[in-house]
Amino acid sequence: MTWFTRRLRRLAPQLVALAIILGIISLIAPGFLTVSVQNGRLYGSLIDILVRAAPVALLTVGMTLVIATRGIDLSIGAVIAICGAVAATLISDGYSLPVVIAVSLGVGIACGLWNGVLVAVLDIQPIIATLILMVAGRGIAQLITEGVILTFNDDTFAALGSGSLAGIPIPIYLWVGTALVIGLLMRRTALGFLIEATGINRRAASLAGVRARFLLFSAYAISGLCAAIAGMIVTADIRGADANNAGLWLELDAILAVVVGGTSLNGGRFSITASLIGALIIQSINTGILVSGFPPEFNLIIKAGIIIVVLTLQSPAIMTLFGFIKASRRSEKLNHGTKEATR
Amino acid sequence: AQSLTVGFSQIGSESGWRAAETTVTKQEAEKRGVTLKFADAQQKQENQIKAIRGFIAQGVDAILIAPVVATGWDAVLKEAKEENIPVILLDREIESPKDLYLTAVTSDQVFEGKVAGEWLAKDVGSKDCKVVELQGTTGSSPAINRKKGFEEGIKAASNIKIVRSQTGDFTRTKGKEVMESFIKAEGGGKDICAVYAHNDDMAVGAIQAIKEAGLKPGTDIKIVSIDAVPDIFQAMAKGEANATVELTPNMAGPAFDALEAYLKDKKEPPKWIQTESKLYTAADDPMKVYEAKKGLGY
Amino acid sequence: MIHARNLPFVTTLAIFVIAYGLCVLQFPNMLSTRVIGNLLTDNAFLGIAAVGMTFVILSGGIDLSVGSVIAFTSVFVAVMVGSFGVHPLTAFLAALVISTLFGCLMGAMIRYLMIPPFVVTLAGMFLARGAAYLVSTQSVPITHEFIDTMLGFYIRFPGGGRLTLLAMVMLIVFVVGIIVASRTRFGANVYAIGGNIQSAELMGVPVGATTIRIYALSGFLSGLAGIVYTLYTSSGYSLATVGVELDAIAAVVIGGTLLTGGVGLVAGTFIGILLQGLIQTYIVFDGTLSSWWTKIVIGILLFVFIVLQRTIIWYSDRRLAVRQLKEV
Amino acid sequence: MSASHALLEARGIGKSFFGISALEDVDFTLERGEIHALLGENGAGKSTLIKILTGVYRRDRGTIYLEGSEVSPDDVAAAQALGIGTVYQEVNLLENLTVAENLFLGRQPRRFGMIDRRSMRDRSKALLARYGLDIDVDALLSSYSVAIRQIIAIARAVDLSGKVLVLDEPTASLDANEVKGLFTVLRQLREDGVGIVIITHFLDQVYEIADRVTVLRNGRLVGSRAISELPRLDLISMMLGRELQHITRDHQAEPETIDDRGAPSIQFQNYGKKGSVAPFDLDIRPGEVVGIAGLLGSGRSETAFLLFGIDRADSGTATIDGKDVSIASPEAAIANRFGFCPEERKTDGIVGDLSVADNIVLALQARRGWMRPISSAQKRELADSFIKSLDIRPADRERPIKFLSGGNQQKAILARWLVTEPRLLILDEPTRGIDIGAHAEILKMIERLCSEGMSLVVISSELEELTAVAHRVIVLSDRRHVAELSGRQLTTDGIIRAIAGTGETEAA
Ligand SMILES: Nc1ncnc2c1ncn2[C@@H]1O[C@H](COP(=O)(O)OP(=O)(O)OP(=O)(O)O)[C@@H](O)[C@H]1O
Ligand SMILES: Nc1ncnc2c1ncn2[C@@H]1O[C@H](COP(=O)(O)OP(=O)(O)OP(=O)(O)O)[C@@H](O)[C@H]1O
Ligand SMILES: [Mg+2]
Ligand SMILES: [Mg+2]
Repeated sequence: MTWFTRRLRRLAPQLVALAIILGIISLIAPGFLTVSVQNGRLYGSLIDILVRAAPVALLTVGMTLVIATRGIDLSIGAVIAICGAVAATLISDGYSLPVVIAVSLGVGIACGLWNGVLVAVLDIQPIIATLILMVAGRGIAQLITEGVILTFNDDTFAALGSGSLAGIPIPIYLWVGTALVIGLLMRRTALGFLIEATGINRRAASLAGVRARFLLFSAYAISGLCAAIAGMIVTADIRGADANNAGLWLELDAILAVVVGGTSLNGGRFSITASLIGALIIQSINTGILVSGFPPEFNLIIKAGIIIVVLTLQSPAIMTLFGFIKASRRSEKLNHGTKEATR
Repeated sequence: AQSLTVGFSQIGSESGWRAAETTVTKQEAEKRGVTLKFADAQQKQENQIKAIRGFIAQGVDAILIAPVVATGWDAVLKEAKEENIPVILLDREIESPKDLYLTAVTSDQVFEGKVAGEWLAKDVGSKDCKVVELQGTTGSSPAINRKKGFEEGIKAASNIKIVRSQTGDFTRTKGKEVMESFIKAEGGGKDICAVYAHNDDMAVGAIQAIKEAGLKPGTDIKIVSIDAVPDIFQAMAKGEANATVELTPNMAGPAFDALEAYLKDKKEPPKWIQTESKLYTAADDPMKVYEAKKGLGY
Repeated sequence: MIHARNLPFVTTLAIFVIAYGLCVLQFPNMLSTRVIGNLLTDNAFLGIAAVGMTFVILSGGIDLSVGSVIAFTSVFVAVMVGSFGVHPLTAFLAALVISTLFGCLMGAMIRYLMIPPFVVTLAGMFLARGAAYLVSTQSVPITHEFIDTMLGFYIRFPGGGRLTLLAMVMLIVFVVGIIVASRTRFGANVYAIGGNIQSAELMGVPVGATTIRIYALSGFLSGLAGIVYTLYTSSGYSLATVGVELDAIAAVVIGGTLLTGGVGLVAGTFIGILLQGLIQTYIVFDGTLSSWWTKIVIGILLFVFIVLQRTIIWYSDRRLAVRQLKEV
Repeated sequence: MSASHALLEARGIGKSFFGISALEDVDFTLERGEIHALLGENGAGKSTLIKILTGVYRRDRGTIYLEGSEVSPDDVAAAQALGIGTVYQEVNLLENLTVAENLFLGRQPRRFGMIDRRSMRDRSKALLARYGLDIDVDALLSSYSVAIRQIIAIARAVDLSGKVLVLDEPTASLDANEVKGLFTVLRQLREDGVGIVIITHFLDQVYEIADRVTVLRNGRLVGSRAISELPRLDLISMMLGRELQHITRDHQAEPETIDDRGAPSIQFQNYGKKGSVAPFDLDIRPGEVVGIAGLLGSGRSETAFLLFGIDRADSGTATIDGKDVSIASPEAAIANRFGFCPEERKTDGIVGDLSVADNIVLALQARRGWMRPISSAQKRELADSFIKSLDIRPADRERPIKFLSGGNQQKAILARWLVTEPRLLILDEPTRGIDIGAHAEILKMIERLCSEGMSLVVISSELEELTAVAHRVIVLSDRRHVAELSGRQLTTDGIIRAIAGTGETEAA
């Protein structure tokens, strides 16, 4: 089996799900699929999806790695708020763009490293370790903005959120670019492989000389970095830092995206591409609901419904049914950790 | 008289307006030499109830509540009454027996919506007008009441129709995202004539969305919203917003007055002290209002 | 000698006692029976939900739907009683049935579709919240003499504190929970599955049935918590109890239960609940913290407790290990 | 029940995983009061057959009869209800439960519906007493050694097997006495008419206890014979489908004294850790095999943990080629070109979801660091060459290692270290669960490796194995090195005497 077909096989469920969802929406909301050019900028609901997906897509990249290490990062929503606040403050204090960006990214990485310390050194369970920053983080962000929505008028920075280059909105460059860089970093070096090994069996990996701590650190740091970029996009988008609402509950969407992408929460084998498609699926649902014109009371129940269907269709059980008619469900069950969907 | 200790259970700091209310309340308390015990409930009723119980246990002289929701206060208010600690409600009424609290200092949310609606009706006159509505958080009482009020306001004008209505969760981000999709859904926004946002933050988001779609907010699409936070006045000055209905953040002032009067010589205040819902338009020198307001910690 | 297994519990208990002592030193009022009564009443619904969460986490799973299910139950009951004039007891019963079935369903998906609990229950969280909106977006007050009598029933402590019915319900749930976890085959199976699901299956544990029962139990208790919450606020509101699942998880973990499953005590969760309640009470008594400092302080205290716990456990683990090796 | 029927009978059992056949048309018959050995190479399908008979896997084809009536247990609980008790190959107990809870999981004694802990404790003690085991049954299982866990698992299975008892490599981590204890229990059960299936790679044990043997090869039935009419060599060729050539070192031919064997290249001086192993001296020369013998729990693994930096030594020094080195972590050890095959394959060895190839290159990749990835071509080539040279089956480098049979996993872990070309390789129970064919191959390989100048430390409970391959044997007892044997002294009963503390023990 060639590399390409294997990739395709791996991504098929996600791609199909995405296609179906887009199809359904375009039935409900005609003109949903049309993409035009308005004042030198691609324009249309599909573009909106790609732009609006930026924050969750970025979070998804980091979350994929964290989950691959058998961890989870609940703090990234708060990290978005923190980095947004930092960026907004610096901008309104008149610092130059490079400084602002550098500092914000630095802060994001620092947040990630903090989580890394709790998880890798103090050995605190990831979900609770990151819960700490999730709770405190918004406080810190508000401390920075002193509780107000910190607005600024700096068009160069605002461009990160709403500008466009060669007709394509800048957020799209940012998340695609980040994903590419990190994806290559994972697969062109041995990082990805070692992270997977650590996630599957940390003790065995360390006995084979894998530096599990370093890997955990880098995973959480990258997660923080991605959150920082997302934070800047969100802030630039509304030309203001809304410490209380920026990235609120976004971590859940990110986790959902990763799982829809078929990476198991038990750690191990991961695919950033698949996770990103998962993110697009989530965002398509959100945007679709908006254009479809249902009353807001229905938003959640529709979202839940679709997600459940998608998850069911690509659940290991169903996959086995389709993929390996011969395979025995019992052996499946026994090797509970196994992720047919990911192979 | 030795200084009062007053507990203040605030909902949270979810919006600029909320932050301002907190600041003003603290300022008012300071002015009067009242020691204020502040508790932030992070948008959770259970936390507010815990806070109130906490205040009672400390034996404060009075309690201010900005209730997150209209229902479910009877039990804890009874406890306060038994300890005869007077309770004053800020910016929201509740569905409890009136004898459980001293008074409620609130605006009339339905009325706010009505003012906005009537302004729009007057402004567009007789020509047809498709309105898109940015609701507050689904189920929150301002969202419900401001929707109700606006619909009342435009009832008379059959030419005005609400064609789309989605929640923007009172936030700029969602306001912008929702507006974008409205524009797409309504043929590039050309046939939208006005946006009604349940708060200014969402309106600000919507304004950006409209600009990015290559339309002129304030002229191509009218913007009417509620709260009167500073940023909307900046927009108004630029002619990007048309009207906003003020919800004053100073609820504490009247509350403290009533309280002091009551404690001094048992003077029962009226059950409802209504704050005025003033309509601002481009006519009222937005920049001046902006300067006046931006100090208040919005 | 403290049994290795109870160590985290004892640790947490010690930490709680010390923390409470410190609080009292600063605010003598905090010793009042009133505060203690409040601690129990105000956290009743959270405590009940946390018991269910404990079982789920002990089995190596997690249930994020708790908060939404509480909200749904409260709205459901409120509408049944408030709008349709159904008798509260009937409404309660219906609510419990629904929430339990909901739990069963999630359990079945987890077991037979092999979708990880985190995700299934996350979807469940959206679903329940959405369902609550459908029932009613507005907050619905309840007034019913039966409910008033229930609320009217409490035991007064000297000093103004009171042990309300809600608090009693929570205490009962905890007692039952402790017994079920430590003294029944179901409880043993929960620990077994949490320890290692493959081994449990090879040792003949009915994994499927147990998994479904676990989530059914969690659903049931969430429902009960919802009812308690409804009584607590004598109303139903679809926006209520957002994020309560995280409070519950935190309480369970602070109580010394491992999220990886198989290790922990229901009693520990009780302390976890009290600890969180204590933090909030302290912040209210202090009354000077701004909105954001409130969040930060909560985070810091969480951090301090967890680190303290880890260090103590780590230290005494080593002592235990060394002793064992010596014994050989 | 009519005695005319066999106790347990399986006809035409077939099973395949993801299209790869693991069992084809296998018949198996177990009589009452018979001890039936199920033999075969690694990957032959023994465990799979067991798992099918006991309802863990669902068979693709075939029928199972218990006492003449067809049965189809579709999970372990059902099999237990039928009176079939099993100890699976990977000792499956729960470390987070106490010994008593493990023994009675699912069948706890109850009073008024509540678990009766006291009677559970008492019955547990009584149960373990049969195996001469007197331990705190309320302590967590995790606090006991592999060996003790094995016995507990057996005790549990025996206790709940009314009719049939199945043991998949029960003696893998037991020492001679414990095996003897186990066998007396088995004989007792045989008297009581219980049918016993036992899987093992120790042929001596087969001839000691079994009445019949059934042999599988590559998932097919080779034959089923009474042990009495089956000479050892025939049995071996039945299993392997070929002859086997043995190797043993002739110690008589070796030099008396160890001095004239070239200077030691790796030295540990009064190396130790409190609560783990008492300080010891250990010199290892290039091309030398140092064996470590001792009873279970004597601290052999601990010694290995120390040498490999898993446990930090708190006393003593390590020198390599005369230079002092600090071996504070596995990375440090690996940087010094050490390697370590752990005893507990499942938890410490394999990375289950990764492919065989990935598992083989893991250590090498770790040593090269994340910046210098091994190209997939390189990986493929390395993996294939070792799959071939170690005869890992199935020879499919992409298959997740957790789907390999126990023995083949062990070979893969060995390969993981061989690719790093270590100067010192530490093997903790290297041949545990390895079939005689592979056993011989591994011993051969040890030979070859040290002839190529690699030093080895081999921990083993099989004294024959040690005497066969080791130049010197360190004997441990109670976590201290009590003796060092070499040359003529290096015989099995020499070691036994040293362990027993009699015999002339000389410090190294
Ligand atoms: N769960 C599974 N999924 C896929 N393949 C499996 C599974 N279990 C076993 N196999 C394959 O079935 C074949 C037989 O394995 P089995 O464990 O029965 O061998 P075995 O005789 O027990 O060997 P050993 O003596 O090493 O234990 C092997 O090729 C193995 O790779
Ligand atoms: N992998 C391990 N990790 C931690 N502790 C272990 C491990 N293996 C054994 N122990 C502990 O060390 C003690 C000694 O048992 P251990 O197995 O190490 O002795 P041993 O001489 O290596 O015997 P064997 O290796 O044959 O089991 C046991 O009580 C056990 O608790
Ligand atoms: Mg086997
Ligand atoms: Mg050992």
